[in-house]
Amino acid sequence: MKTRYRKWVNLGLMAGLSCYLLLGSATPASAMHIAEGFLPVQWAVFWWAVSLPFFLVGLRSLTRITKQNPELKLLLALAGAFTFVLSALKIPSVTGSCSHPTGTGLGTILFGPLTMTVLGSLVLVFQAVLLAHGGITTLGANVFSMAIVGPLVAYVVYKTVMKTGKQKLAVFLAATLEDLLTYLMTAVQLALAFPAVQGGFIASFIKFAGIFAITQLPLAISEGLLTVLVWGWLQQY
Amino acid sequence: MTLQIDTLAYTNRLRQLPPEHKLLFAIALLLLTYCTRAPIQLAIAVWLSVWTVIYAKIPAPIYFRLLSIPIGFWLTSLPALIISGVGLANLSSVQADVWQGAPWGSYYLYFSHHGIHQAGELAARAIASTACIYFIILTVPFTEILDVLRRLGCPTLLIELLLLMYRFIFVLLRTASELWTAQQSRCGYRTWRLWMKSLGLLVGQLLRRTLENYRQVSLALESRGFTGDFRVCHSRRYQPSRRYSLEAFFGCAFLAALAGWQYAVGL
Amino acid sequence: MLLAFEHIDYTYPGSPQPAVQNLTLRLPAGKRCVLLGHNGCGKTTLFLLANGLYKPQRGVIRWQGAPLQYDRASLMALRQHVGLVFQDPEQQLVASSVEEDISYGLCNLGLPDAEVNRKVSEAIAHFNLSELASRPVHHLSLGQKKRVSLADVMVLQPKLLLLDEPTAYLDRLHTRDLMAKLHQIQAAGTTIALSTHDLDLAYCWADWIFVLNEGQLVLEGTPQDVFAQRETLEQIHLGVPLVFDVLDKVADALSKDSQTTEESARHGLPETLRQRILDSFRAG
Amino acid sequence: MLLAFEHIDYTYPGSPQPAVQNLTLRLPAGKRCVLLGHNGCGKTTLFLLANGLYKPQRGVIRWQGAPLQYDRASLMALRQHVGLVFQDPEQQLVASSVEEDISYGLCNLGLPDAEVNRKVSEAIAHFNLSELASRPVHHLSLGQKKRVSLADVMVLQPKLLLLDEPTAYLDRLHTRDLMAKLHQIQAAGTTIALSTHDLDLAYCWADWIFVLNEGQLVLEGTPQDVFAQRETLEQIHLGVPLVFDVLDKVADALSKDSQTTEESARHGLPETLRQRILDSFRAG
Repeated sequence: MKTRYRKWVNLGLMAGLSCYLLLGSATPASAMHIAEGFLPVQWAVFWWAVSLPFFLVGLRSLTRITKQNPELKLLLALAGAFTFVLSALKIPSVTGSCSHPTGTGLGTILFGPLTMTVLGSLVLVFQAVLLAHGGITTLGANVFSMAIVGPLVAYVVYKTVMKTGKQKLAVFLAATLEDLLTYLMTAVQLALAFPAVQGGFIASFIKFAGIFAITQLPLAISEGLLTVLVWGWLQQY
Repeated sequence: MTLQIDTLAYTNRLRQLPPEHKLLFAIALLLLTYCTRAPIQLAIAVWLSVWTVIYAKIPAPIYFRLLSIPIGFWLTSLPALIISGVGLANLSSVQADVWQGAPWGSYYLYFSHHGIHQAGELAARAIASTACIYFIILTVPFTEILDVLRRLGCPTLLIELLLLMYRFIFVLLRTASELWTAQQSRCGYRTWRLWMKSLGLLVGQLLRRTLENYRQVSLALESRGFTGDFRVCHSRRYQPSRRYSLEAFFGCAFLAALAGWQYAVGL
Repeated sequence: MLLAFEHIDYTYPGSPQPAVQNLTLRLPAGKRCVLLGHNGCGKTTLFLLANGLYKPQRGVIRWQGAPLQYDRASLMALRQHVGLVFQDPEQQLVASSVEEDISYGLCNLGLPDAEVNRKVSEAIAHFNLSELASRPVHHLSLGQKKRVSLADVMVLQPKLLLLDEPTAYLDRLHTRDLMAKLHQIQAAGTTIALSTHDLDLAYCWADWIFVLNEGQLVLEGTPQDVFAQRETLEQIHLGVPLVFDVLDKVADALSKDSQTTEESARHGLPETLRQRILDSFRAG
Repeated sequence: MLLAFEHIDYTYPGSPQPAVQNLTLRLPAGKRCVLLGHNGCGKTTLFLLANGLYKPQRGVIRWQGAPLQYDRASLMALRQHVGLVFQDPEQQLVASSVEEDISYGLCNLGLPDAEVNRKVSEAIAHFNLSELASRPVHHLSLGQKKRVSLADVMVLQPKLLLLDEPTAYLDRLHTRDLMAKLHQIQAAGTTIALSTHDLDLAYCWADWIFVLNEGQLVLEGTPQDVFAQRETLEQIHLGVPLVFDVLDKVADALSKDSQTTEESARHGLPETLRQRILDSFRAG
């Protein structure tokens, strides 16, 4: 009786795993966006509360700039639309599967981190509304990882490595590390919301980060390379 | 290139309802989702799916394909939620939480009761709240959401940026998809290397066009008397429907009462 | 004179040669004017100058006799009187729905909402856009976008309407509709100037033609007079409208044809007949 | 038959009506084919289908008798044989310099660098692009861009060359150059099919004309046969080439003109003469 039960469990596990791999590989596109309804209410509110000040500071500084030069609004909107379209392109990851770049790395190098916080947040709104990636309750958390941490990392890395004069390396590292830190941040957010019974936040973080590493690590390298290619093109132009 | 969700938002059967009604309805249900537990959440998901698929006539295959996005995310995070590991020495401390498990080196890996319970709860909440958001994005065009935000007194710059971005997204998306098609026709994207090279060219061109567009559009705006603000007007020609309002109102009231009863009896 | 350019020079920053050079050109009121020339001959620059979007490096532009002022208030006033429809409607349409886009120019004038809405709905009715009114701009076809961009400008009731290559990429059906609409607008009292390199269109529609080449005015006059200057037009590789070509071939063939009578053989095609045929194409 | 469409249906995602509906059309080898129709009649869709960029929802497309396969390798092979020049060169030109852009397709085939360079410099010489070779693409004029986009595709030596509205928006000089180049390409053994809504162009250049309307084939045949169907063409608002119009008017005028002789009055314009004039335009 016991062995029979085991067999069923094993069979179920196998079926579950193949189903998991099938569906999981089909939708890595939005793996970076925490989906709608995923965060418990207290965490959803918490991340909104954390992100909002950053966003408002960014918006205020942009308001000030655009008061002096209203035409900049056009440029900002175009930059935002550009980032959105970038994130809707299909990029092959080195493992062969396809995903979407975040575009934040390139955006930050081109437009600066504070601007990117505002534009990145708006891009996330459009991704939620036009592509159904991410969501409104989880917008705060996504904004924090993708439009605050991401650009900040990209900016710091770019500025630091640029001091050595290796421009291509700076661009590559900025885009790659931005991607990696963004997904680690997502893992942190999920681990905080769902700590393990045994081992708590740390154990949970290792599990989430491990899972996302499968899809995100190759993607981060691809995005880094792509950003270098685009950068090379721009230099030529 | 068009975005399917955007196109549906303009062509669905509930388009003529006032956007405030639809937004209020979906937000009320979203709040309710967050205050209740699985059974009511699932009821909300089913009821809203009926609204979206049957009343708004959103094609079911599209709707369910969209639903696979949160489900995919849920599946991706599932192992992290339900599988736990513990040192063999500490096995006794988690004995109550173990459903099935096996030793692995000096560790013991197991399916956690708590985790499975949590994953189940999460699935119900995610599906219900996704249904709420999908109802909004599939039946309310973005321009109308923007109009509501405008009247709620959102910061002007935010509204203006959203308005312009929305327009430019489609301009640039078209450019990108045209370039993509032309590259395909010249055998691009064949291997990983060529894919990266082609994509690099595409993004570079896209950026150049974006800047060119900026120059041209700013001339056109000047010529139309740009004052520094982007203000537009539109007449409101919505037709509220008593039948839908009644269903929404009584449905919400019933679900809220159910939730209240659940709390009262302490389920 | 409604609008006059006097000895205008304009060179784009960073460009080695001038886009417009010592150009003197007067747009008469109430006429259907056509600026004819190759791509890059300075037509677009001229329109941007006329709208006060560029400032000439030399020379004066006069609107109803008074030289243009380049302060904000004067420019606003000028742009209310001089409407400009750009070649690519993608660049002109900024709002997301047709109705909102038409309202944009009116909102810029600071009119109250009620009046804006009234004017917008008039324009929508006038340009047959009722079906499209609440549609997003990105769902329209090129012909529809062109129609919206014309409505955008006409809703401000300009005295002079400038159109940069209005028929570019349009097919014959849409071109005909557009030209009919322009006829109607002109009949209602708006002066129109459009640029094109379509000789047949210019011949069919214009009252007065300006031929530009490399930033300079080469010829001006009535279509009949301008297209009589075959040699000049061939020199700048512009040629003459196809109707002229066909008629010349007919005359040629008739005069060679031994079967026809003495008279035909002498004249090829009688002048009065030729005129009558040419005129018959001017109606449309 | 080089390429055959059999009962093809194609509807764009999200669009209420089909772009191409139950279309059967065969492109004969070695001919100069023209697809004629308004904007939105399905011409572009047809070309994208022919290039394997879209997959028909119903029906079969055959290349030299064999149905198209949609796996990666077959598509690559197909696209080497069927070259597609897009309407807007802006859509096609991706690299930053002319030379690089011409090499893009060759590099994608995985040819060795030496061969790529050899072929590119041949193409540059052949298309008179030597002066432009190292110029950035965005500094070229429209006519030059069109020439580059043609070279882009011809460098792959396709058997069938598809051109989507190649003369759209070109001025007359550039149109003439382009058509001369196409004559040359066809003479060298490449079958050409181009789409246009320019009736005069179709009449001058085509061996075989297909008339499309609302995604369906309305007429096909030699230019003489097709344009004899005046009524059908008027019904779909396409009309006939200007030459036909002018000749009809001439005949009309001649027969009404009391000054002319008996014979002219009876016949208007003698049939042989009419034919001769019509043919004189076909030379190109």
